[in-house]
Amino acid sequence: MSAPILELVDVSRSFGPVEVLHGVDFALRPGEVHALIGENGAGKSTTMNILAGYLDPTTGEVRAGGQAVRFASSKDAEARGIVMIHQEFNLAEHLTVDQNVFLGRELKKGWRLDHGAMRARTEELLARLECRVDPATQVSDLSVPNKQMVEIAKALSRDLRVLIMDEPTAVLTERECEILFRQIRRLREEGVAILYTSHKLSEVKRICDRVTVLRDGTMVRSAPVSDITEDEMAAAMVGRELSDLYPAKAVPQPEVVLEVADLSVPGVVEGAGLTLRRGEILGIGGLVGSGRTELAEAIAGLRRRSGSVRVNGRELPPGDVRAAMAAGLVYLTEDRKGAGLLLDKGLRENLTLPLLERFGRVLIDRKAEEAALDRAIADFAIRAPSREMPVGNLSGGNQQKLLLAKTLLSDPQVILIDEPTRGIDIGTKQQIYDLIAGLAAEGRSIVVISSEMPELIGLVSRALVMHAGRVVGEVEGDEVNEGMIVRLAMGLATSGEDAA
Amino acid sequence: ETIGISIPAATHGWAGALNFHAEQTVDRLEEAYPDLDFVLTTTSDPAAQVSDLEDMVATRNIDALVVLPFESEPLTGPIKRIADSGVWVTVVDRGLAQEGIEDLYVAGDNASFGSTAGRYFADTLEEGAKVVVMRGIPSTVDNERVEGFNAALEGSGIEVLAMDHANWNRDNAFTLMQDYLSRFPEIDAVWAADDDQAVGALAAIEQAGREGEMVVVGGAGMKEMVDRIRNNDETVPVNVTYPPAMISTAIEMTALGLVSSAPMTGDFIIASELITPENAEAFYFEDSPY
Amino acid sequence: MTSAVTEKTARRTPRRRVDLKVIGPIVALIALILIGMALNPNFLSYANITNVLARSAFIGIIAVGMTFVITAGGLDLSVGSMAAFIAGLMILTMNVLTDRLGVSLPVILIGIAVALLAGLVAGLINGVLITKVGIEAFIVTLGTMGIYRSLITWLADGGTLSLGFEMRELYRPVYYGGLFGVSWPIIAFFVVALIGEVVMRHTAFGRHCAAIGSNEKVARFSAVSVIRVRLATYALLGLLVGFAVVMYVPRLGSASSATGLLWELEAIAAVIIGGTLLKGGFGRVWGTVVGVLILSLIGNILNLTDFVSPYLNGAIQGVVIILAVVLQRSRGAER
Amino acid sequence: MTSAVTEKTARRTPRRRVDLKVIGPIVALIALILIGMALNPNFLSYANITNVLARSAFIGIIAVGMTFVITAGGLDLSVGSMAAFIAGLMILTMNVLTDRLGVSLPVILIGIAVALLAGLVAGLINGVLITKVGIEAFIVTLGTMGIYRSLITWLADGGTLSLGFEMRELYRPVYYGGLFGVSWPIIAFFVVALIGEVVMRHTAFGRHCAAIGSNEKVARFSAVSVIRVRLATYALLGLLVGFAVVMYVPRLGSASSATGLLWELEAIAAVIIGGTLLKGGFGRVWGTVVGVLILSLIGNILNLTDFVSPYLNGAIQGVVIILAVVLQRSRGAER
Ligand SMILES: Nc1ncnc2c1ncn2[C@@H]1O[C@H](COP(=O)(O)OP(=O)(O)OP(=O)(O)O)[C@@H](O)[C@H]1O
Ligand SMILES: Nc1ncnc2c1ncn2[C@@H]1O[C@H](COP(=O)(O)OP(=O)(O)OP(=O)(O)O)[C@@H](O)[C@H]1O
Ligand SMILES: O[C@@H]1[C@@H](O)[C@H](O)OC[C@H]1O
Ligand SMILES: [Mg+2]
Ligand SMILES: [Mg+2]
Repeated sequence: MSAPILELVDVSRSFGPVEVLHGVDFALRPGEVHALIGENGAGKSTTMNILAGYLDPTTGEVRAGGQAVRFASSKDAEARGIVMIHQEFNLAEHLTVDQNVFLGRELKKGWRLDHGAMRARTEELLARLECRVDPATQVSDLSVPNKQMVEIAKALSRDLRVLIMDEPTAVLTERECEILFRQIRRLREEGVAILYTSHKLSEVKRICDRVTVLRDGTMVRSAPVSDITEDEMAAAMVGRELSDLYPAKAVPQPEVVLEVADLSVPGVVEGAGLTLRRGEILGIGGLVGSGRTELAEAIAGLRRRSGSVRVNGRELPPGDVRAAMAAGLVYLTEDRKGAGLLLDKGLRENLTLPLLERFGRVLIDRKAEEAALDRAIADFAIRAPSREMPVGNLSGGNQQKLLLAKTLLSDPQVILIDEPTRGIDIGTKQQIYDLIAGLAAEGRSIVVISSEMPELIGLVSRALVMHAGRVVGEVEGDEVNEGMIVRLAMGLATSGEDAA
Repeated sequence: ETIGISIPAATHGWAGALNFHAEQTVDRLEEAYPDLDFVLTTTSDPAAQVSDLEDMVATRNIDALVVLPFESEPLTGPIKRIADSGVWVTVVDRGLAQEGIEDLYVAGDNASFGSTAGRYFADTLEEGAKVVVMRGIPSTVDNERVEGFNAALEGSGIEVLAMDHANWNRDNAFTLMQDYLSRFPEIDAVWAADDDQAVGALAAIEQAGREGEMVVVGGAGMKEMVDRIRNNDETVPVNVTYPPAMISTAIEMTALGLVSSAPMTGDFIIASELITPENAEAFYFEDSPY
Repeated sequence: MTSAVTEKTARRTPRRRVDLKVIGPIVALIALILIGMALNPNFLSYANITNVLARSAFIGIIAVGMTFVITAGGLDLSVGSMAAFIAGLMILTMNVLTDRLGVSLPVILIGIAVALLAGLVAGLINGVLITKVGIEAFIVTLGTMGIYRSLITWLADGGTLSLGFEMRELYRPVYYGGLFGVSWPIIAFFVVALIGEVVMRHTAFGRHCAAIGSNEKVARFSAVSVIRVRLATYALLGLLVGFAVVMYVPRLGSASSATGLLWELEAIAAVIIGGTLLKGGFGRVWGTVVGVLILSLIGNILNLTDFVSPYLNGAIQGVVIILAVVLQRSRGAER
Repeated sequence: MTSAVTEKTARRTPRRRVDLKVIGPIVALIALILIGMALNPNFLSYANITNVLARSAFIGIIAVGMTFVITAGGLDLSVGSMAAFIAGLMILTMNVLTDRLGVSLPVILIGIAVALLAGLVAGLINGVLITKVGIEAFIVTLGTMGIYRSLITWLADGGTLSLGFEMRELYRPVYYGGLFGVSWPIIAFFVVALIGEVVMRHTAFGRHCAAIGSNEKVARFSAVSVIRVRLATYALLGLLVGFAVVMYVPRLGSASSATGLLWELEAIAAVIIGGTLLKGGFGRVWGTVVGVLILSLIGNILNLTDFVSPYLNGAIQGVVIILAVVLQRSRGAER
């Protein structure tokens, strides 16, 4: 085994009075793909931030090439070829793709920026990632997966020796994941050390050489991937055996609660329709940019649209979120940082924001809010060092759980969930699946948009597939399988009479 | 033929009255002399005034200019160039920094504005009397007046307790007077140096219930003040003139000079007079806005 | 596991940093009061305190409204001119009415109604241009600032609009009178501030303002009517400007183009000194009150002494404003 | 399938919207020019064009610097007072030197050096307080605005500081002279604007300003020296204020407390009218130039005619400022 290129030796880290990493020892080696897994809030991101120079350890040391180092900033780390892709996007929204890729390391001709070269290099990188985004696009106009691809392109444009990726695949569809894995393999062959987190254990099994498990800030296991099964990984993370991941499939009642017909959003969705029955869990599959998010946002009154949306037979006015919410229809966004949570506010303010009128007629009843937060923390197993802390400092998964709690606070009857378990650990995933099944069992109706094929397959008995803004097919029962969905999603097949 | 008029914007009462009189006069003269055209601009700082003058020359082909310089120094050069180009120049109120540029000078006398008030205090107050002073917007006009005032008080044994700027503004004067009243248990006279300031000072004195204790002398002959004087108001015994209507005189004389070719050159100084209960009636103009 | 989590979750963030932010402006205020006491024995006199508080009321009432606008991520540069214009309108209306109704209470009441209504409408105009037409708040209110300033100059024919003498006498007590020795403007200011504080902290509206200022998209996705709340902040500010005018007119009974000059800067400064974030997302009404008092006291103290050339008053104000905020800088250069 | 996706992505930035944003201010400018031509045949005369462009130079040069500050998410309210103070300092220095060195070129050169240096230092002071001490830009520059305004009043003893008469004659050509019939301030303005445009679009500095204004954390994570770049924007602005003063002093030969009044608002308005985002992240120097010209032309056109009472000038300016931006509102109420 080659010598470690980057190591943590007995590293602990505290935020205020709370210690979140306890004496972690950890090493990365050239040409090795190393997975770091653990529950939400276990300390994965913190570990990575320390390795990449974004955080200092409270005690212990970081070693690079065997020598103790202290990175004054991420710039120091980058000078040593250590590059990190963060769990949350780090892109300047006003700038274009190529401007972001080369931010801080612009290519120049003399004193002038070399626009042509940067554009060409970006095009090349994106081509390598099979991402056909125009480098001149402003980042704010990109879809979430494309933003992630830009992040990856940005990292790849560096002189890499160590690549640290914090849940890169959480926001990618399967196709993009495959592209990423190809790049990872290529880099490994070039001798780059790769550290990688994911909550998708099958992925870890497939592409990693070694896996380290963190639990509550302590390293509990580190082994070659070949020596550990997925179930063992899950058990090590959670500290107990996990039963079957997916609950029994819901059985819908005949009554139709949501009826969408001929819905269009100019440029992104065309003539989409769907029906949803009481107690049903309906899936929507598709590739990046197929318009699933826009469809859901339009249904929920968050986008201008044409066409009709009926809840329990009553027509919803377009572009009116409150009316949708009043009718019992809510949408959980895929973009928790940009559209889901107020990162600088505490847990309580975030939880109750959509429903303040429920907490007091004129004055807000703080006690009731606290009680609601207590309930949410218990129901969704939210781990927060403090409930007053800005939620931006919560671990990614805990942010997602809080977002779920917030969306469900209004006790809705129809719930559109966009990427329900994005960034959620396997133990919690199971809880969330149980929760979704439970909601359906209570007679609520749910639409699940997911780019995780197993999730879609495991959870739903009927799924629509979108391609290029249209609903191109519907699969039911046995048809809900990977092959069928992928073929529809890629526009290679059509199915069902009611395909739009 | 065209007459350009450039005056400061109506940023406080006196300047407002100036604007009023200028507009009135223009309306009147346009009717009286159909051949005359007028261009009236108002500005709020010296640089903008220079711009206005440039525009008048470049686009309006003015034959005569009536100007109340926002400040003397910065306007001297630009006005000189206009005068040199053969345009008739009438300067109002604030003189230029160089002699002999203008054809006609119509002005109040700022030094005498200050000394008239100062002399009144020296004559009527006892030795050891205490006076507070409100100054205007920091400017040469204000400096000249205060110099005149100080000079007149010299040797009178009258004590000036404090001098602060109230910027020719009622609200500032009210606040400043409130604070003077808290600070000085004994005040015999207030030189408010401008009638807007006097209005503010009087309101503060009335609020504090210290009417009777002190006299207030403003300046420029605002209608309300003249009215109080002619009614023998104890607190407002006198005032000092500084008529904003001087702009009318200047415009009229300039117009006359243009149409009649009667030479209207020279200095036309309107001395500051003391308004007293005896002569107040002559200074009260019912229709004046000021 | 859940119980361990709850236990962890219950712990609070470290007090230290929060305290500095909270205490900053208060420390500055106390320092000013101590300086005032040291410089002049009359500083703490009933008369002086009353004067300072009463004259703070106009800016104070406006600054409370401005706190909401800024918290929701907006800005309003027009309030000073708006105040002047409304004062002019109110005086004109009352003078016309006096001719018909005589010197009577109804004239005052109608005048007050006109001021409040004009304020509300002016605020709504700003708000509609900003939220519905979608122009930057800075530009809209810079524009209306010029417009109202012009209109008052034009209404007053360049000069001063004055309330008829008898009417003024009747209306005077609204500024100079009071209850139990506390004058009306002080009472009005504190009532407005108190309501403002409660609204900001304990109502959905206040919460929504902070949410919109923090992240407009999150607010929209959380079913907050972003446009309506934003519009309401401008309308509220306009209404409060109208209310401030109702207190202002009885003081000197006049309005001119010099009325309300630079009030917008003073109000915004008070808000920021008080700890509200200029970029929005966090607002503190009581902080604004402290900010207003700090600004008033600086002027008062400078008038009560003559340490320094009066020319330098502005410099001292500038220094104190910066110092007051240095005290509360939290993350410093990190930001 | 891949091709379908690409296609959509390519379609994504609708051209129409971009164009409107770009064209908005230009349309406003052209409209003003047409109005000017219709109102007065002399509008396009050499003299008038020269006058308008030359007097735009001060605000213009400052506004170019302001574009960088705002793009990087900052603000500077002190530029007007700073200009006044620097002008005063420059005049004092030159008067003192004239006594020693006589009326000579070195005096002018030293005066210019003093102005530029003072500007740089003043800008650095703002910048250090904002970036290193970490106080809000609004507060720092509101503070220094008061400080410089006081200092010039104090330097001038409440009156006016004037350059000695002969010195003024020697220095005059810097404003009134020129090259091939184009006067120096016009040349200076366009050179500054051109350099500014190139720096904004074609250098790392410009790019970093936009990145910092867009998302400071992202910039920091991308190894951009946020503090240094921010500091540089304020220093640059200070330097340009100094440079504007170098052009200004020969025009009026004096400085007083009225010098540079409200320049900050005008400069910021020009920047925003030009399409730069007030919250930072995107800046456009040529847009600023258009903004400056629009503001200058409004004043000029109002002087070309006497349609309206001069009292209403401010109202017309306000309306035009709002209209100029209405033209470029992009996402409207959605924003
Ligand atoms: N800046 C901070 N201030 C306070 N607490 C923090 C901060 N950053 C992280 N934490 C806490 O440290 C713990 C570890 O967080 P970390 O982000 O490393 O978890 P993670 O393993 O990456 O989880 P996830 O899978 O959800 O991303 C969490 O409890 C988190 O709330
Ligand atoms: N603000 C926007 N303006 C214009 N086009 C947009 C905007 N946001 C997204 N799009 C485009 O709309 C299409 C649909 O994107 P979206 O990401 O919502 O699809 P999706 O099916 O939800 O995929 P996923 O959720 O997996 O990313 C894409 O082409 C996307 O780039
Ligand atoms: O503006 C000044 C005015 O206020 C004062 O009273 O007299 C002289 C004027 O220049
Ligand atoms: Mg994480
Ligand atoms: Mg999506």
